[in-house]
Amino acid sequence: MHAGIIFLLVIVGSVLFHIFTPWYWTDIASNWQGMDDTITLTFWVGGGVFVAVCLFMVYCVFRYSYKEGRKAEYKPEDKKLEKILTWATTLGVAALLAPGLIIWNQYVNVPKNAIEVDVMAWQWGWQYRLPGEDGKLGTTKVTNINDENPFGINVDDPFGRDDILVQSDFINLENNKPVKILLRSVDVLHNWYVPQFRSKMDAVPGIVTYYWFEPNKVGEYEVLCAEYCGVGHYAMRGGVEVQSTEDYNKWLSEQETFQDLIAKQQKLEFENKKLVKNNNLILNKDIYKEE
Amino acid sequence: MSDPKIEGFELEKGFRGMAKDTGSDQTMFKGVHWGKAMMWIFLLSDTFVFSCFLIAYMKGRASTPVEWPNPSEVFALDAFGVPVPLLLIALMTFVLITSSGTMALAVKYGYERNRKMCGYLILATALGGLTFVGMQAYEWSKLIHEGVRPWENPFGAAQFGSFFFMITGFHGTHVSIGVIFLFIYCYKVFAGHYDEGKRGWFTKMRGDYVEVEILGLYWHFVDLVWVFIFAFFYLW
Amino acid sequence: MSDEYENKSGYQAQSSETMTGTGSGVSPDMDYVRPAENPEQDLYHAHSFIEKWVFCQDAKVIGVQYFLTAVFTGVVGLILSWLMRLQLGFPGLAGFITAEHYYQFVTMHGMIMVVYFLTALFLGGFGNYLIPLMVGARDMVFPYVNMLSFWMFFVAVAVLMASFFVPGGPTGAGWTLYPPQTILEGTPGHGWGILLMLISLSLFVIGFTMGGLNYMITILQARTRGMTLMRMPLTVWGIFTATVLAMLAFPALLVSSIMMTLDKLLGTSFFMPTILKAGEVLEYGGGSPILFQHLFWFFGHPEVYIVALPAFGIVSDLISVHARKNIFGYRMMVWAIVGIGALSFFVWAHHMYVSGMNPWFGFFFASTTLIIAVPTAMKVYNWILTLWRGNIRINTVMLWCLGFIVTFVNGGITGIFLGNVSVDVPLSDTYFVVAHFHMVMGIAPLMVIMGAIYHWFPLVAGKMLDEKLGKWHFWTTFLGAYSIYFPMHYLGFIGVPRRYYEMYDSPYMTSGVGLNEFISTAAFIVGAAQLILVFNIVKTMKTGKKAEKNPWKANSLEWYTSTVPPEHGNFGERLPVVHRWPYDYNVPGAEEDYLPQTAAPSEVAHTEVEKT
Amino acid sequence: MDETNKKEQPSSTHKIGIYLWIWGLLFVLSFFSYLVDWYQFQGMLRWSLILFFMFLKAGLIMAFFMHLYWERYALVNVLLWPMTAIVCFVALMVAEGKYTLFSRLFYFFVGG
Repeated sequence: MHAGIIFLLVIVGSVLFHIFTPWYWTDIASNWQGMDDTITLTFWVGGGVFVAVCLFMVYCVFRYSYKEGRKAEYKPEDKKLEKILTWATTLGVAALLAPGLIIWNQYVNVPKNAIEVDVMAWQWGWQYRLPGEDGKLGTTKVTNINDENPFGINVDDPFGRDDILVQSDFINLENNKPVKILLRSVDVLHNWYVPQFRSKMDAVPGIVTYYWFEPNKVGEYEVLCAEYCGVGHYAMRGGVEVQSTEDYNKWLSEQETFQDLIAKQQKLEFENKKLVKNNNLILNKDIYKEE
Repeated sequence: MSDPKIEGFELEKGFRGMAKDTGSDQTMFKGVHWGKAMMWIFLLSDTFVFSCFLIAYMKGRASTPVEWPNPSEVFALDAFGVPVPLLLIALMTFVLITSSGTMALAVKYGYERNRKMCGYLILATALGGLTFVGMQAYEWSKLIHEGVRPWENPFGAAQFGSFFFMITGFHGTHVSIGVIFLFIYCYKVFAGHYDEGKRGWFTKMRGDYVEVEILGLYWHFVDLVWVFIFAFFYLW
Repeated sequence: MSDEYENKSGYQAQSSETMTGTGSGVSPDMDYVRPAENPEQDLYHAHSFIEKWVFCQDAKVIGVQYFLTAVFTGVVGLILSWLMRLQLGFPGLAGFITAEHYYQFVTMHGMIMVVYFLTALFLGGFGNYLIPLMVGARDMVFPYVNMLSFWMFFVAVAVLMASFFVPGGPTGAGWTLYPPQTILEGTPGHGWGILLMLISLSLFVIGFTMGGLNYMITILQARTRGMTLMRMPLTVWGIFTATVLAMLAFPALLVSSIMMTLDKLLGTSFFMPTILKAGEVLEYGGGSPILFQHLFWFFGHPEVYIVALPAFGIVSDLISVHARKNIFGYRMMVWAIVGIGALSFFVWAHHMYVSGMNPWFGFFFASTTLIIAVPTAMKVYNWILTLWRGNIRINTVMLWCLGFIVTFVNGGITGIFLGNVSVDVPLSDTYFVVAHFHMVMGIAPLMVIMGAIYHWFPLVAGKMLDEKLGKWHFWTTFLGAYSIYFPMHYLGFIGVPRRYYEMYDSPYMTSGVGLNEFISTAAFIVGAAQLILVFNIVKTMKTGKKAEKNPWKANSLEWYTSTVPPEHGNFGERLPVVHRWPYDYNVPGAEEDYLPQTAAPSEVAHTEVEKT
Repeated sequence: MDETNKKEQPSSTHKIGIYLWIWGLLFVLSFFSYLVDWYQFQGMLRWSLILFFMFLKAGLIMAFFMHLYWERYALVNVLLWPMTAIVCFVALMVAEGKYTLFSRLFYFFVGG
């Protein structure tokens, strides 16, 4: 008898836990409300089945626990009942699957006006690249990456010249504007994941993967790596700030482009050379003096 | 083989027979020796091994932007001063099919309890297998000499060498194991172990000519795999 | 040599006899069972201690050997999980758990529990012990190969354990061993550790293939007279289907292990693209990490069912015996097992929805995955319908079964979340996943294992385990485990990613700290509670009640052996002849509330038996 | 008791002719598939020819050398149905391979 009561308490406790839990999902800050809704739907249907099945089990424990001499029913099969249950389950499952597939269809089809953001991951950090005025990102190559070209951009690619480079693990996004995240990794698997945006995808070395979302709440969010990437996995954090259009544009204009970077480096190089020349001159003068 | 006779059980043909066999007691594969059934299931499992290798190869080759070496040129061999594409491979195929044929005949003679024919044919099969392994060793050394390594090759995509050595190596291992067993079985046939039902050294099971068929299944399987490797690796 | 085979007390060759049982007043024709197809199997009887207990060819001893070895690895896995929970619940408390160590614990815990503990325990342990007994065979069909299978497994375990002691320690790549990080610097144990892991896995596969061939052929080709496939206990069906899956899925693991070993040792680039590490380009290029994931999950998903299907089968038998009622919808149960097994080869990439594979695969795999939910749900319905209108003994065994139903339904339903592609996106790689698979393929099968131990202990050891201790064991384990994994789902909702050594002060986790401490505490208690079982076994072996023959009044053949515990050869002189399915409980008109599978039709002509 | 004595030998073995026929056929088919390379057929023609000869050869070996043609359907079906899993795997990996190649050509220059 006590067994039935404890099982009953477990079921009731589970339901109460779900209702009163202080731990539930972090507030959503993107367009993927549909995912949350499907989860809620699955929760209702699945939770209902769970409660029903377990309550029925508890009922059986109460009602049919062992009595000497009681005859159990002898009925090997009940075709009709089995058929009803099969079809009911199939329908239920189909009802859960349909919204899932519809939302997946939205997830893999990126809106035309989405801004591409190249997220580059390595052990253990992030950096970002935005398209410049031409609205297109240049092609890249891992072997091109060096101190002068931290993103490995193809120097001959005209689209790459005006790319905006954000050499920091913190990036800003424009509110209410769809973003296509293009993920790239130079070493191992990573995953650019912001719980509030609900969406994620692995960054796989050797290919470029993508997903999209539309942030719809201004604020700062933490970026987590969601695919195990070695011993520093847990420390591979970043940040994202969703801003209003004005703030975003202001921020954008302060960022340097690939062209700027090259120019800066050329200038640096030039100045280095000049410095050496001057030094030599000074040195020479000194030598003259001594003579 | 042809349908066995089972006391008190009438065998039917086709899918009806399948349903009846499956629904019957004691055995599902009527008249199939335990060892033979085991070999078949093992080969099924091994098929999945080779399939996974070939699928990996296909995926690797399909997704490389670097040019894949042309097997027709890589595996060409000079015959009388003229490069003949895939000459060695054609010879290897020829040898392996020959050995497969002799094995099939060995099984047949085994069941007819023709000890001599069976023994000689197994010996021929073993020698064929040995020739095959030898030719493969030659092919490997030739490619290694030309600079092909598991991690690189002078002709193009590095994966070419990786997959080539891995898949032919794995197949070659199968052939080598088969050759060893062929020699053992050849000895056992000639020594008459299968005629008198002598117990095996390892498993202590009684000898029977069905073991020749079991080994035959393995050997044909090795040939079968080669058919696929030939098509996908050398002709693609 | 031949004297070793002298048939013990001269077993009767089955084929000489065609008739069994002579019913009173009923025509004996109705009991006719056709003669045996298989000749009497010769058995190699042991002559020395070593042959009897070490290099033994008796499937029952091999089963116990498998069982004990698997339990040993399981204990190692349990201790690792304690260490992990110590770090997660109380970070910094145990200073020796560095991030490297933590990831090594995670990896070894996962691999040990899934492959070396659960797979070996269900198939190697229960499979070896029960298959020959339940189908009415003298032994496995190839006892020698069976012995090799165990020793190969033993070597695999030894190699795995050796990796704890090599330089760099065991691999810390996560049990999925995803390249490229698995074999690169930055992952603990990327040198010796991963090599030993791959070697150990390959040995395991080879060893398992030998055992699996035995299980399959024994079930297909060595059943006793009258034992049709549709009269086999569901335990055998579960183990059989799981074995088929293993034979077809382990090749993918073998292949991926071999390829990764080559990547590591020879520098091939099967799974390795161009990689920039610490400013240097490594000598890899052109490979595809996702290919590994496909191969791995082509093994990995069937592997889930390799663990689950035997549990399904065993629990069906336990429920039926202890509810004193026939299993409801036997045929449906069988087809569900077979259907789940077949479908499991078409769903693997639902582990990879966010892996960056071709996004269009999502539609295909979500559909196939959710189709599996239907046969699985049917099994659940049939279990509870078996309880319905039964006469349920609420003993320890039944409690474990009820615990299984609760945890399995819970875990199965969270599976619908994760299988449904777009719902999986926010939840994948979070603690929701961890909670889900622990509930459904950790705790639920464990409940079945425990129930099976209490159920079959009288058969194996000849003594009854203590009921009172058993109930304490059950309630601490069940309530503890449930309170570990049920709340853990909610950590996943918050968005806490899995495989995090530490969350720092991340805003997602500040609210979950208390929860984590609670979960850890529960985990320590549940782990320690297993000592109750150890104590129970020790106590029972010393002072326990001697088990009578067939103490549970069950129908299946393993309880109808010549002696308890069964001797080598299982059934004495004559193999049993089977006339019915093993679930005839409470048949109207029968004197007892059970009818053994061997009861001949003429003996039960006066009852209302429906199903044979 | 005694396996060897009890075991029934197959009542009839096959005529040697059938083996020789298949043997010859295998040589001819191998020669044909070799010719596919010799004449350097390309594109779909090459593929279909390769696959055609391959499956024909594999089928002949399995059916006659491995005696599957004479085996009972129960065994044949058990052996052939699992191949659907392989076929599914192959089909999906073709799609995956193409997707990877597309990604590499589109986003990287000269491969990844």
